[in-house]
Order: sequence, then structure tokens, then C-alpha cells
Amino acid sequence: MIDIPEFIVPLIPWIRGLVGLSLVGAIFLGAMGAVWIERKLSADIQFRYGPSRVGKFGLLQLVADAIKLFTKEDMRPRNADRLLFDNAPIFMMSSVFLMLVAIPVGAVFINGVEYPLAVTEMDISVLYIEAMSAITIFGIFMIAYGSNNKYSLLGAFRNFARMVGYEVPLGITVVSVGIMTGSLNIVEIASSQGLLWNIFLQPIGFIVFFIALMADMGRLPFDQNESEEELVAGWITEYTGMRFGLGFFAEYIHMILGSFLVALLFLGGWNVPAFVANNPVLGLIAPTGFFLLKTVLVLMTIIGMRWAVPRFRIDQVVDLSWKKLLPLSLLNLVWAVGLGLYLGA
Amino acid sequence: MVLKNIKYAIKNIPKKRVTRLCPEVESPLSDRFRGLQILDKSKCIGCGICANTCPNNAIKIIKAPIAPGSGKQRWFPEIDIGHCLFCGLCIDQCPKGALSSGKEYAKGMVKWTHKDLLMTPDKLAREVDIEEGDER
Amino acid sequence: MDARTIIESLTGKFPEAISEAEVESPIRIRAYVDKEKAKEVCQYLKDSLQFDHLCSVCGVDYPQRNEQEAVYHIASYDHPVVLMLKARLPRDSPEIESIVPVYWNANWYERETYELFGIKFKNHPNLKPLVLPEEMLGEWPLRKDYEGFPNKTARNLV
Amino acid sequence: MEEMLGPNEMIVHLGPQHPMQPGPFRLNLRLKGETVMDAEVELGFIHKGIEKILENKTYLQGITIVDRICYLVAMTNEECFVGCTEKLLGIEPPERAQYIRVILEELSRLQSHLLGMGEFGEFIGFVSMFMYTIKEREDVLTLIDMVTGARVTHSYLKFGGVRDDLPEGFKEKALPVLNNLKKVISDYEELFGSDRIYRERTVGVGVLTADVAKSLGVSGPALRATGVPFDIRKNEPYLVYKDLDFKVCTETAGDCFARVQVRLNEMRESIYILEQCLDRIPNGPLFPEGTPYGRRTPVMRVPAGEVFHRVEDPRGEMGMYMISDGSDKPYRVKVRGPYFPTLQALPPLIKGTTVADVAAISGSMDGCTSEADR
Repeated sequence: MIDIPEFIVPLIPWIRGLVGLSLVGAIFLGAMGAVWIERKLSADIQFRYGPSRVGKFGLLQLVADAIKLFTKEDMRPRNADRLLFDNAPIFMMSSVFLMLVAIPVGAVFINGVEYPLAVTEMDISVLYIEAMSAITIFGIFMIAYGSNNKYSLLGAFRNFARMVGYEVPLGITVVSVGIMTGSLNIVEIASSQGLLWNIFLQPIGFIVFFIALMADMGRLPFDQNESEEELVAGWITEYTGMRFGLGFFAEYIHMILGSFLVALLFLGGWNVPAFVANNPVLGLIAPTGFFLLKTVLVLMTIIGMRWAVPRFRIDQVVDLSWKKLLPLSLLNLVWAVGLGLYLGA
Repeated sequence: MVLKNIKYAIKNIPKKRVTRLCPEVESPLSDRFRGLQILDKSKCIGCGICANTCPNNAIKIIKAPIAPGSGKQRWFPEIDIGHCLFCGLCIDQCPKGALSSGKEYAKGMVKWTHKDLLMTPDKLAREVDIEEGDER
Repeated sequence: MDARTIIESLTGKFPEAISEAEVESPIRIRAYVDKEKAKEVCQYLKDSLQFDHLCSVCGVDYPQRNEQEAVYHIASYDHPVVLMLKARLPRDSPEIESIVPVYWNANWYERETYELFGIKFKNHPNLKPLVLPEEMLGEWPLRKDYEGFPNKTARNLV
Repeated sequence: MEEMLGPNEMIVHLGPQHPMQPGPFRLNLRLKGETVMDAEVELGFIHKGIEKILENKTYLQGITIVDRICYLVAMTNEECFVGCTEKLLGIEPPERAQYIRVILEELSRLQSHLLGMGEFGEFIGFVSMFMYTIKEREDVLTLIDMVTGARVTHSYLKFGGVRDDLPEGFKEKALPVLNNLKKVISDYEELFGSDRIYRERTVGVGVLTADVAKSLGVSGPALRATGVPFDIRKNEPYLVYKDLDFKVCTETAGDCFARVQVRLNEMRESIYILEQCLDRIPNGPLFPEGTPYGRRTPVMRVPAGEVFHRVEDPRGEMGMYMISDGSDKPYRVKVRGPYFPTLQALPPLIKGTTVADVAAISGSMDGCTSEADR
């Protein structure tokens, strides 16, 4: 048992928030790591070496890339809408950060009491995250409309169609998890799972959620918005330098957040057996470590998918969403209600 | 389903890499690789068949000393390597077998100007350093 | 189908239009066609003699004879005989009826022949340069008396 | 095209530089949303004037120039050019040289199909497919390199024969590569056949029927995928193809899936041909005896005449029409490339499809703009 001085107890939410905030800053490093993982994994799949020059195993390649992006000329097409064109990447980035404040990035157990590391804790954080995630589409449309390019516009339209199709099953699966738990607070959902993860309780829900999430993030079987062979670079065609970098990073951070969501909602979050949680030292590290490990595994799965499968056509994507995933997610909702009633009783 | 594809991709991960780390590991060349030509000055008779054969007119016949430092001059081919296709016709058509293929494909050919790419008979005979003035 | 029967059928059908028909080998035959009748002959070849595959259309320039030839290579998907059909055209105003209505893929071949040789294909749906820029129209680079080669096509950079 | 622009329509130019293209050409699409209402191809971005250049080079120099018509199939281009000249000269290479030529042409067919399939995979978003095939292609290129001394532009054939004999131990080195290829071809077939996304992207996309394909003048795998067994190697055998046992691979569907399937099967047939050749190749001279032709080509005056020679290129029917006036340079050479009519057939084929299918259809044709432009 650690004795916590009396005067610190009221400050605990603040400390927790500050630690969470610093982890939010670290998410930038996480995005760099994601890019590195992507490059190395794709190289492994394709019998290549991947980045190997800058730093050990090419770990600093992303730093070099960032320097390159910062020093590049900031170009703007002649007929671009300046206001939209300049601010859209910032808008995208901010929407990602808004998402980030509600997502806990781990938890510490002090004296067996759980303190989640989130910047803020709200009662409807799952809905809030969903909403903020949907906002990125405005950033994408700002980019596409502002850059006055037909490829960008086509890419953004595809993104719209996909987003509209996939937010629905995504929302329904999230709500069905919430119904079963009896709360829409993501911290509560995560911690209430215990060792019986939601993936075992709602396997269909997990599959639907994972596919919808991939589509939401625009990873390969669903990356019609920037399909290189058709639209050159899709919505981001006209961007260079750090503006491109911001959009690029926003995408990767979005991906990391998606992995967080999967780990939190379906893979049991930071829950560890009680003896670990009660251990004064392990309780501080193990839950967060365990949670991040799961996140990285999910991230690698998402990344690996990109290099192993072909891309859908946009009408097939929309088909898949409305004709397959939506009925499945509704089925899962019914199942979750029933299961929730049964477990609750 | 897509699972087979994913399985195939995962199975590839431990396999051996086929690419090379380029400047450190040189690419393997076949025995018949056609690189920078080598001139055997003792065999060359300066007939000019190579110059007539060259599809890109990269070969000129010029007067050059028969050995380094020698005052005696004879006719030898001079190849503008910037125009050379490395097709090997000059080598095949040479009646005396004076030309042959070397293995150099980058060495001696990294120069600032096209003018420096002119391979004089001394250079072709490897009497002088062909790497002189290379940009690395 | 035999090369001999093809020739006989062709000369029997168009006694005036087809001249100098000869069998070069069992799979190659060659004939001159009157330029007015080229399209009709092609139509007949396609409909009756199974010549349903146009290999190519090209021009040949003969400044000494002061004429140009439009050469059609017509083959078949069923038998290996290739018919080399030539039409003599005057060099100063080469004009011939387009065969696009018969063979759809003659379209680009005729456009190419037009821009390179100046052979005008009448009633062609879209006779404009294909591989050359618009401003080079009228230079007819593949004619033998073209002065621009190699100075206009490739410049020696040394 | 602009004047036909209707409400809610826009024109998108794919090219001259675009990731979808096998080389620079411009594809103007009139789009309504994602649907292609109309399409138009503009050529000429890499027009090299090869036909004019050939008129100004001797026959021997011409061999190096025809290599550059399309770097992927340099060997078949050479075969066509050399075949034309040999017919005019009235010589025929001895049997061993013919076998060596067949071996190299089939190897080059293998590498071209491998690259074409990989590219197609990339065009539908299967990025790793390109790397899978290019890895296997590397082995084939090494074999070609071993014989010819160059990977893409070989300048290997000579009038009446080939430049060099097969190197020592070629068969022993080639057989493991071929066996490995057999295995990976089955792998690819399984990957393609089992993947649902792949099937959705290719089955029923860009369907050509036999009649339409014939009227469009298409040849090669694109035609054979519609069920027409048109193969110059069978219809009009050159070299020793008439002694070799192989079948013409056809499919009936005529869509992108069938085209790739035809390529896969053709690669199997090529391997089968190669195995036969390696078994049967006789010993003997590389050049016809009693003639001046040899590794060192004599000064040639080609008898006046004209000839049209066709060979089977990996992409279809490659033909050359050569006129000689008795001098040392050809009077006129017309190159009839297989991709020229295929590219011409692209606009009617993509009309009514979506932008994503444009990449799939154009990729499944396995193009080479360099050869269409010449």
C-alpha cells in the first residue's frame, strides 16, 4: 500500500489530466512510429529492406522526412481558394486532436484504484469521439474544394460516399457496446469489460466495427479517396511541404486513434488480473503497457492489410456498407440488447 | 476471401530479401556484360569499320600515340560514351578483334559535361586513369 | 482457304480494279487495286473471303516514279493468308477513299499515314494528326524528300 | 470534346503523366460523376520516328534500333526485323540458332507477362503484387542476361543466326528457375482466384466479345481471352514453333479476369516450350554454313523486294513490312505493333464504366505506349 498524502487527493484528476496531455503530445511520436512500422512491414512483405540509412534500422527516417517537409517550398495552385487551401490541413489536425482529448491512453492502478489517463472524462465520450471523427470529412472537402483540382474533387466525393455509408454501422456497433455496458463513457466501457472482452461477447460487432473503422480511416481496401492509380493522390494531390505533412500525419494519428478505439471497446482496454493491479509497482506500468501492446498489434494488422489486398471500387464499398454491414450491425444490436439483459439479470 | 492473400503476405515476411543496399553491394554482372569498351592498341589497324558500324555515330577515328609517351602516332577509335548504346556492334564487327567489352558501367562515366565523356584511345586502352574527374 | 482461290475469286469479282495479282508464297499474296475501288474490294474481302483482320495501313513514297502507294495488309483470324493490297496514288495530290467503314481499326492507321505521308483519306471520320504535333502538318516527314531529318527530329547535343 | 460537355459533367485528363499509364499518352475522359461518358486518346508524347530512323540506318544498325521500339519485348522486335531481312536475303538460320531464338523469345514472353501481371495488380490497388512478380521476373532477366549480355535491349540476334551460343551450364541454371516459376504461377492463380475483392474488381469488367474484339483489330491475350484461338506461332509458324508442342490458351469470358488468366496459362505454356527446347536443342553451327554470315556480319546489299513478316509478341501480333531497293539500307520499314490497335480500342471499351475501371481495363491490356507511338 502506498500512502497518498491527503492534500494530493483532490489534485489527482489534474495530475491524471496532465499525464494524459503529455501522452497526447507523444502521439506525434506514435504517428512517426506508425509510419516507420508501415514502411518496414511493407518492405518485409515485399522482400525489401525498407528504410535502413538514417539511424538504427532507419528509425530516424521520419525525422529526416519531417525536415524535408518543413523545408520544402510551399506551393499553391494558381486558382486555389486561399482561405480553404491554407487552413484545411490545420482544420483536419485539430479535429484529430479534439478526438484525442476524450480517448484514454492507459490507466494506472494506485492501491487497486483505477485512474485512467485521459485529458477529460465525459459521460458520452464515445459519441463525442464518433462526432469528432466524422468532422474530418469537412477538412477533406475543404482541401478538395480549395485546391481546385478535379482529382481532389473526385477523391473527396468518394470520401463522402464512403463516410456516409460507414458511419452508420460504426455508430450502431458502438452503441450496441454501450447498451450492453450501460454507459457511453469510454472509460467505463473499457474498465467494465474485466477479463471477458467484448470481442468474445460480440464477435459480429467486432468484425463490423473493424471493417467500418478501416473504411472510416481510408486504409487500403477502402482508400478510394486517394487511390493512386486512378486519382494520382486523390484529395491531397495539390499539397506540398508541411501542409501535405499535416494532412498525412492527421491520417496516421487517426489510424492510431482507431487502434485505441478497437483496443478500448473490444479488446478489454487496460484490464489486467487483480493481483497485477494490486501490485504497487506493476499496477503503475502493466495496465498501460498491456493496453499499448494491444494497440500496436491492432495497428500492425491495419497496416499489414494495406499491402496484402486489392482495392474495392467505390460503388462496391458503398454496397458492402449498406447491404452487408448495416444488417449485420443491426443484428448485433439485437444480440447486444439481449445479452445485456441476460447479463444484467 | 481475402484471407489467403493476407496469409501469403505474412508468409513472405521471414523470406530472404532480394534487393541490395546499392552503393555498398555491387550488382552482379553476367560474363557477357557489355560495359565500357577496351581497346587493344597492338591489334587495332585503324580501319574505321567500327566507326561505320556504330548506330549512333559515337565512334570517331583519330590520330593518337601508339603507347603512352611515344611520339609515334596511328589511327585509333575514339568513343563518345555519352552517345554509346552499348550494343556491341563495334566489337562484333572488328576484323582484328581489337575491341572487347569491359565491366565498367559507372566508373569513369560520371562527369559534369558531355565533353568529358569522350573516351580517347588512351582511356579505352586503359593507359590512363579513366576515373579522373569523376563526380562522386 | 487457299491463296490461289483467293486470288481467283478476287480477280473474278473485280476484273478491272485488281491488277498484277500474284501469289508470293502459300501465305502471302499481293495485288494492286484501283484507288477508286479500294473500299469496295475491302468490303468484298471482309464479307466473302474471311479477311476480317486489318494488320496495318501504311504509305510508301516513290519520288522517282512520282507516285505514292497506300499499302493495306489484310489478314484473317481464321486462315494464315495475308493479302498485301496496294493502291497507286499520284504524288502531288494523293487521295484515296477511307476504309474505316469496313475496318474499324483503320482509323488510327489512316491518321498516321496522313500525317506522315500526306495521303488524304476521303470521308475519314476524324482526319487529324495522331503522333505529330499540329504544326508539323504539311511537312510529311516520312516522304523521301523530307529535309528535316535528322536536324528537326534529333539534335546532336555535342 | 469540350463542346459536348453536358450539365454536371467534367473533363478529366489522365496523362500524359499518370500512375495508371504504361507510358505517356493522354486519356481525356468526359465524366458524369464517376461514370465515363466519353473517352479520347491522344498519342505522340514519345514519338521517336523509328520508321524514319530505320530508313537511314543500315540493316545491321537497325537491329539496335528496333530494340528500342518497346524495351519489354526487345527480343520479339528483333526477331521480326531480322526475320524480314532473312526472308529478303533468302537465308535461314540453322536449327540450333532457331532453338536459341525460341528459348530467348519465350523467356522474354515470361518476363513481359510477369511484369504485365504485376502492373495490373498495382492498378487495382494490390501494391505488393508488383513486387511479387518483379522478384520472379528478376530471375528470368538474369537468365536472359546470361545469354545476351544485356537485360532489356539485347542486340543479340544476327542475320542468319545469333551472336553467341548458350553459355556453359545454361540448362542447369534455367530449370530451377522454371520450376520455381511453375510454383509461383499456381500461387498467383490461387491468390487471384480466391480473393473476393480481386474477383469483384475484374470479373465482368471491360468485357470484350469475340466479334467486337475482331472488329476492333485486337490481338494477343486480349483477343484470346474472348475465345478466339489466334496465335501467330500456330497460324503462321516461324522458327521451330511448328515442331514444338504447345496449345493456344483461350478463355471465353473476355473480361479483365480472363485476360490475366490467359497470361497465366500462357506462362505455363512458355515454360513447357522452354523445357522442350532445352531437352531437344541440337548441337551444330550458329550460322548457316557456306554463307558469309557470321558473328561478324558482312557488308550487305539486300536484294530488292518486299516482305511482310509476323511474329507473336507477348502483347499480340507484331508485324513488319520491309521494302528493300537493293541498297544497304531498307527503303521503308513499317512497324505494326500489337498495342497500337489495342490502345485504339480503349475508348469504346471504357465508355460507360467508372474511373476505377479505367485503370483496371487499361492495365489488363498490358500496354506499352512506346511501341504504339514508335
